[in-house]
Amino acid sequence: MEPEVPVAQETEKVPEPQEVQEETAATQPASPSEDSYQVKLEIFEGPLDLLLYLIRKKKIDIHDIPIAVITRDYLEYLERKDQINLDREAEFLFIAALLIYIKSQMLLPREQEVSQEEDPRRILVDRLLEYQKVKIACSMLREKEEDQLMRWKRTFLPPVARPDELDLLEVSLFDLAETFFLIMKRKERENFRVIKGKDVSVEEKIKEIVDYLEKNGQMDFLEYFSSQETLEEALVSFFCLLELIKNHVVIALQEQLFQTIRVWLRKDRSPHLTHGHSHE
Amino acid sequence: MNEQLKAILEVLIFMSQDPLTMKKIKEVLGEVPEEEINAALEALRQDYSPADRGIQIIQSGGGYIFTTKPEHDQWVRRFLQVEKKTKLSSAALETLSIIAYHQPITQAEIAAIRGVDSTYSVKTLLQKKLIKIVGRKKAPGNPLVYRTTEKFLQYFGLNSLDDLPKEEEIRKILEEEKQTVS
Amino acid sequence: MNEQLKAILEVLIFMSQDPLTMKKIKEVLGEVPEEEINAALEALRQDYSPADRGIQIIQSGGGYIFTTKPEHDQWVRRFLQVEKKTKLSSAALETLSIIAYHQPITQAEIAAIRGVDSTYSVKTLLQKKLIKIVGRKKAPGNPLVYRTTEKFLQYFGLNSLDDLPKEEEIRKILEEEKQTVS
Repeated sequence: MEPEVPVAQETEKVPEPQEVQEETAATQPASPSEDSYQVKLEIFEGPLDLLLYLIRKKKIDIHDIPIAVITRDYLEYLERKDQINLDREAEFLFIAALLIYIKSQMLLPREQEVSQEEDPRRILVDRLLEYQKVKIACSMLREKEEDQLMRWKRTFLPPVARPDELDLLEVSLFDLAETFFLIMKRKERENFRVIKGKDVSVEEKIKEIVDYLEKNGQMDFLEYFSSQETLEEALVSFFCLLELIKNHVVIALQEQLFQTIRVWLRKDRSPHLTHGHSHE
Repeated sequence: MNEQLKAILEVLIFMSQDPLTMKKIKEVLGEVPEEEINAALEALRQDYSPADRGIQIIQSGGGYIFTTKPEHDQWVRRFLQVEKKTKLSSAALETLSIIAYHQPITQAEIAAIRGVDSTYSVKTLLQKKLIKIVGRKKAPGNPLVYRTTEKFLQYFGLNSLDDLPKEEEIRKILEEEKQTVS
Repeated sequence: MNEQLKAILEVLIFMSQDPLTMKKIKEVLGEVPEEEINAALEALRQDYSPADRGIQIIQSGGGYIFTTKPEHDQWVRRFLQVEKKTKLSSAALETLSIIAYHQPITQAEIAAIRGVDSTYSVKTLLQKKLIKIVGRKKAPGNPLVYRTTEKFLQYFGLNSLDDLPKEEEIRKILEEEKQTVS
């Protein structure tokens, strides 16, 4: 094996075979054109794939591999490869070594007929049979994949009921403010001591709300509001919601006063508004 | 047939971004006998079966979902102005099918079957969420163990792992190939 | 009636996030007479009009769109609630991973790592019982300290926290790309 034989710009196509196959497989006649390996190594998914390809090409039964012929083909193929990356293709070399080992075992004179169990090819044949099953499963899965790739699903949440009805329910800023102050009163009663949390910026909060909406589609604002750690943060989040509504980034709907406020991103929002906002 | 039930199921499948499972149906509907639900689902699927329908309900990943039909792929792509969806590389598909049939499985076991190191394919599949790490094997080195995901089933339109091509089917194909060889 | 046309229109309305306008239809279909399109649209709308259907095609905002019917509104709401409960948002996942690898940890420490306030995610994770409060830290303000639960381990198929994928393992999987690309 010559590692790293740099052939200028020839990596894409394996060159035509320079030497003519002197002996075609004893078992099966193969046309010379079929024997030219116009395939690059990369298309094989590994040494077993290559081996399977060689065996099929010779139209041999896997259980009865003519080891000498296959070993020669295999090595020849590796030699044609312009560059062998030893790290990456150690597996190819390992199978090469295995083939040579099996060949030598089979050449050894035996006292008795080799029984099935002792056939040195056995280990390789078992692996090939298993691998062959994988290849067939692959082709069956590929068909299913092709069918599924041409089917389209919806990745967005479809509209609920009539959109024009929903429009009538759009929350006014007044509704929002009123709700908010009622909640604040409630929260004030609950919060005996107001812990001063970290400073929350409006920008951060807006980003958090928009991120949340982008991920979850919609938000139950009252739930979000009451999950805020401090009153200050809750205030900021409410202010942010107002800003987002004002800038037409989100739409907020409330069916009745004191009921939950549902918030969605507007489809027609201008993108720059979703990332913080700018005070002039 | 319970017409009201059928209409509601249609709504739920329509609203669902992932296949709608029986579990979710029951969570939403509460006390409705499963046979009744199944009958309504079947009637609903029939509604979408005629050739003049563009969408249909398929069973995939353990649930029901609306999809377009394969023959309209080009219209959808023209409408959305997108390219054909890309297939998995054959290395990734090979790795995935080995995991599907042999799960739970480690990287070393995958490599032993494929005959090549499969780390890159495993990475691709993890990122596409077609497989997941589910723990470790009690073996030297405690290697990570992989399984296919729900998304794997959806990707191939399989309802469960039982829908994978069976060993006998595979053997049958092998036999056929053998005959053409000899 | 052109059946093929009707099927394609159904597909386009189905895939459309906004009401599908005649302009858009023509853009996609090319040379098809408007009367034919209108006839097909009308036939399609008829298909969805019976009372046992849950969804319908309405004309809104100058185009056609699928919506649920108002009478099923409560089912839709119930479904959305169920959906919300089952999905772990990526913010929650981020928070969970930080807790898993850094436990025991406080909210302030989580926020410091994520760069955003994580109160909401922590709340979600507590509700899902994937994390628990295990006490308070001896630090100013005596903040609460969080840990993952038994349920967390079960959910991810782990025997113990030692089984979490190690940094080197993940790095190995992620780095593989560089080698194979070369």
